[in-house]
Amino acid sequence: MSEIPRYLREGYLSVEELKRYIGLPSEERLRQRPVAVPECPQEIPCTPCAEICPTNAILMEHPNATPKVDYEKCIGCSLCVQICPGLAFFMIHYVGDKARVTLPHEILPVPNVGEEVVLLNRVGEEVGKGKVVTVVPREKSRGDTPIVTVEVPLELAWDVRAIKVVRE
Amino acid sequence: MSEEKKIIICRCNDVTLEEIEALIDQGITDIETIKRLLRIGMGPCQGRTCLPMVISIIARKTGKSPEEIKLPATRTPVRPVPAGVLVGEMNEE
Amino acid sequence: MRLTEHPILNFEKIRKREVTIYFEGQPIKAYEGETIAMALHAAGIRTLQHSINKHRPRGLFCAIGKCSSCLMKVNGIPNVRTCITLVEDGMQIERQEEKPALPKTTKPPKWKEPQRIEADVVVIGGGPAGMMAAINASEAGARVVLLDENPMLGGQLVKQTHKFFGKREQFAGVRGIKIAEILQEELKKRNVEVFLETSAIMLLQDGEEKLVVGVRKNKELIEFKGKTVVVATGAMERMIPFEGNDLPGVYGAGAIQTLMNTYGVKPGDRVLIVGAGNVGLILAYQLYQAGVKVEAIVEAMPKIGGYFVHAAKVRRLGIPILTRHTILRAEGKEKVERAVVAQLDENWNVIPGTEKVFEVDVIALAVGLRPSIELLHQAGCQIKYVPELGGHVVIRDSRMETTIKGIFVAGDSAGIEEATTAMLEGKIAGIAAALSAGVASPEWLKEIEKAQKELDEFRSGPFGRKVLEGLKKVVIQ
Amino acid sequence: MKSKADVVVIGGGSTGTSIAYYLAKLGVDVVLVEKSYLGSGSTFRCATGIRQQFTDEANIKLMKYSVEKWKTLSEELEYDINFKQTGYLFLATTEEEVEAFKQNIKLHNKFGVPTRLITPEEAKEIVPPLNADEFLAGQWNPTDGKANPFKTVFAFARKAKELGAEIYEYTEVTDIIVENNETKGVKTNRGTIKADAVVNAANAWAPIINEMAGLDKEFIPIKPYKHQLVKTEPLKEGQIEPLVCPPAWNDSYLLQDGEDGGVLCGTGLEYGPTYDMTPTYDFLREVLKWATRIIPALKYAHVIRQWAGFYAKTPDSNPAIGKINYIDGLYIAAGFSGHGFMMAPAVGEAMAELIVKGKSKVPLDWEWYDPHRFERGELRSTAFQIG
Repeated sequence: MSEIPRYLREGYLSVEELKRYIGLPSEERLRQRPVAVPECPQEIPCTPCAEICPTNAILMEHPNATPKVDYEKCIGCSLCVQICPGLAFFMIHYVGDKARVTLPHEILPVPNVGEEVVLLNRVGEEVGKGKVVTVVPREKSRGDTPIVTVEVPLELAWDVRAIKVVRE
Repeated sequence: MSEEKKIIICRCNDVTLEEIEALIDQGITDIETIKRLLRIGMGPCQGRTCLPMVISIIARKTGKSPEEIKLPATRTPVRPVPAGVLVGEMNEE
Repeated sequence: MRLTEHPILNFEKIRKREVTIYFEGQPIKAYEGETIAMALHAAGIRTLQHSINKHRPRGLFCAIGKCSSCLMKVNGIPNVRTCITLVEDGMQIERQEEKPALPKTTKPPKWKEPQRIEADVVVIGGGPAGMMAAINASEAGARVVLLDENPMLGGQLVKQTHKFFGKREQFAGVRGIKIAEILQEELKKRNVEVFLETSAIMLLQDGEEKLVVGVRKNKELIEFKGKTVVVATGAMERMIPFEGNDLPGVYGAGAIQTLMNTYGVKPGDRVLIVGAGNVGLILAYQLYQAGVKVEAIVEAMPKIGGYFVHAAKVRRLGIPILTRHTILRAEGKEKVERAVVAQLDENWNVIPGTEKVFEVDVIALAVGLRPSIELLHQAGCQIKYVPELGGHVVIRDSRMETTIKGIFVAGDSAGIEEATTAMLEGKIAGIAAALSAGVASPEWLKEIEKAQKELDEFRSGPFGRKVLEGLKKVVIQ
Repeated sequence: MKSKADVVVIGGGSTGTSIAYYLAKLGVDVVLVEKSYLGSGSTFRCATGIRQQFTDEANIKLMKYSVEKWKTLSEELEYDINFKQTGYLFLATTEEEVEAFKQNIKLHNKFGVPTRLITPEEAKEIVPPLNADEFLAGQWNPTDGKANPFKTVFAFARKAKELGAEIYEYTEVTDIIVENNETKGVKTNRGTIKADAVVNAANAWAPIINEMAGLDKEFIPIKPYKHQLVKTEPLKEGQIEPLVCPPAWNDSYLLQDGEDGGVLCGTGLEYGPTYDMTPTYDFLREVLKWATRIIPALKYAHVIRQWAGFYAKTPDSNPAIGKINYIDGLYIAAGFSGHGFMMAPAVGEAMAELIVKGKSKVPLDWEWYDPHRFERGELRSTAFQIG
């Protein structure tokens, strides 16, 4: 029983596991422009990300393989984030002392650009507030899933994976 | 056994886990006999909800594997149908 | 309480004209297109009957007409399945507190020969497998008729708001409800005659052909004659034994999806989900989307059963997943008010003192599905108990033909798997049924082989291993 | 499994288990073998009815005695078999039938069976949802009744085992050991059991057992005919408690199950001879056509189940009960043509006493039911049969 990976017991990837199983882009690449990072460690029969990537940056040996992103080839267009059935793709972009996290948001309400939203970490704990930088609404999203880019403190770039929109 | 303690297995006839296990303890382990004595799977759902549970209870109590326990026959009609509909026209008042 | 706004769904097409039904004499608002049980639930009515022997309160459980928990007296007629019977203006609904008396009448019914529909292939079940079978059989040249006992086509698809996995040509990245619409369009393009609200009650050999006896709207007998039949009757939520498991408020996960995603009715306020397989995880996310609080998901196994990505989706919304936990009992007067869970040790025994109480009004059972094989079993098809495929399934060949020549099976009724595989099996069964009916040319065999290859590929990953083990026990050459 | 006993009973239905019980009660070392589960032949498929209303002296007297036994059986077996005297109500649709009813009633009363002629209005009081206008008169006996077949077989078997009998299910007889015209025991799929006496209580399969003993299959020409039943969902008790039957309407009948109130409906549509037990669509519609004409309100009741069972019929629909003269130690109680369950208590006691003492005080007319009557071409008057 012990060989069950921690993320399958807990239901979420720790940052350490993200590094071990997925591998992170270099800081230099993270500074250039947004880059797609797949939090998809499990072999499941699913290929839409590889099929939609305009620069073939997402490699899959066979339909059950885990997606491997060639961070250099990735142009940060966020189509993979929009199409992913598992809502498991995110984009990260370091800008100054902030990080911009692009995440799928299939919850109402969808925030507006400039709105301040509550940042949630991988287990849904509130870890601060962040400003919404861009929003791809449902109609424009290739996967019918709204995409939100939110600004977070640099040190939370690898923790914030969801947001909560709170309006009085 | 307080009223509250009952675990319902067959919802159509309110047959509990305790009643099934008691019968098995008396040596009655054939699903066809258990089904008829306790009236399991004889209600409107015809055993859809309860028979799989009964099979696993018998398997657990007797050590038999579920494969060895034959699923009781499925009889027509496989959905409840008003008798008048089967005759033809309900001929409402 | 009806949902009005939803991130994915809009409920206008369900809520047609507003009507009034009467529950124990009290007027209740409802919409044409809703079923009785859904309208009652929206009005806050959870207890639909008291059981005939021990007068225990009972409410919705499966919501797809397969169990017996929603039986009520409608317009004087006892034991009507209110979860699949559409509302009509002025309907009188009464709870059954004991075994019903026969209504008063003096007029016997009239003998009438039922309507008879002739076709090459009769498809029973209009979910993903059934629709694909009908589309492909008709494409291959067969006259096809399709019947489904629900008021709408799509089976489970119409409740699946998430996007599908698999490859692009298998609708990957498309939402389940959208796939249902696409398939329905395809059906319309080919003149496949569709009979909704029609339950198949018998499947018989009739000389060289098959006879499917159907009942429409619980009012009218219809005989469907076909050279071959495809049974795609899907699956049903498994029930597990725990104290209070028959209380109103304990639902199969599918029932909650029906309430919430098909009819836009809020299931409740606080939910405990039992089972962290794909169904339980997806349901948790869907509940959050509908604004319903999910207190926790409990899973007896030491790990997540479904796809990890579905788990991560809900963890980052703050929904805890308690592995190595199970439900001990549901408590409440007349309906669920609390759920008591406890931790399990390695050999599945409850660890004393680890009991936890959740204040919930809904308990969703997502502990696995069981193939619905009644028609196949009744028709004499050989069956076998295969745990990897969800329970008793029929023996069949690689073209989905059962041990009774001319009877084919596809989708969850052949073995619990994904909608993607259900559609591929539907395609295979539909074409094979057309071939067996002698109306399709042999070059359609290529299409079958293509679908078989796609199935093998889909099942080649770790998640497919269990299914492949199961299939070895039931697929004969 | 025991390899030796005084008597081996073949067949685990109501007849077999009753014989085994009464033999054990007389201190006999008895073994019963059943090829499937107890009651799986005809008993668990029957319509639960128990009646004295026949048209011949032998059956009336036997059944009068049997009903007396049914009344105390729960006590005797220390298990509630749910016997209820809710009566049988035959209904006439023509004047000729009314006349025939009057004759029957005279015969019944002669042997102490309190049948009487009643008006349609009285019939409606007894069965409120009855379509009384269609009938001219009723042949009503309140002392007929019904019981739970499952509990009856279980109770007989349980008490028999308590008294020392052995009962083996899923044990199929493959041969009868006969040496110089004497039974020596039986061979089964689980071994051989030596015994001085063998009782053939295999009903529809009785001819096959006879053949194993070296007799001609047609010596006692029992043929299995497929009869069927449908059942509705559970309904409130007290609506159709008696068995109601207008014989002219193709022997159709119906009654509420004494256990859950669901209405059992049968009709005379018969298939066979055949061992096939598949229920038919034609029957499902035909039986309900009659049932909803007898009780119109039944049109609203949901039918939830349909099944088939045997009438193991002899040419005169009377069973073959007694000794087989050609083979010492071979007995038979089979061919009950749909009446086995109701006769079981009386037949069980009679057969046990016959085997142990060579005669019995049970008012069973051994001449009427003589198994050898067929080879002598002496048929009895056909037993009054319904459904």
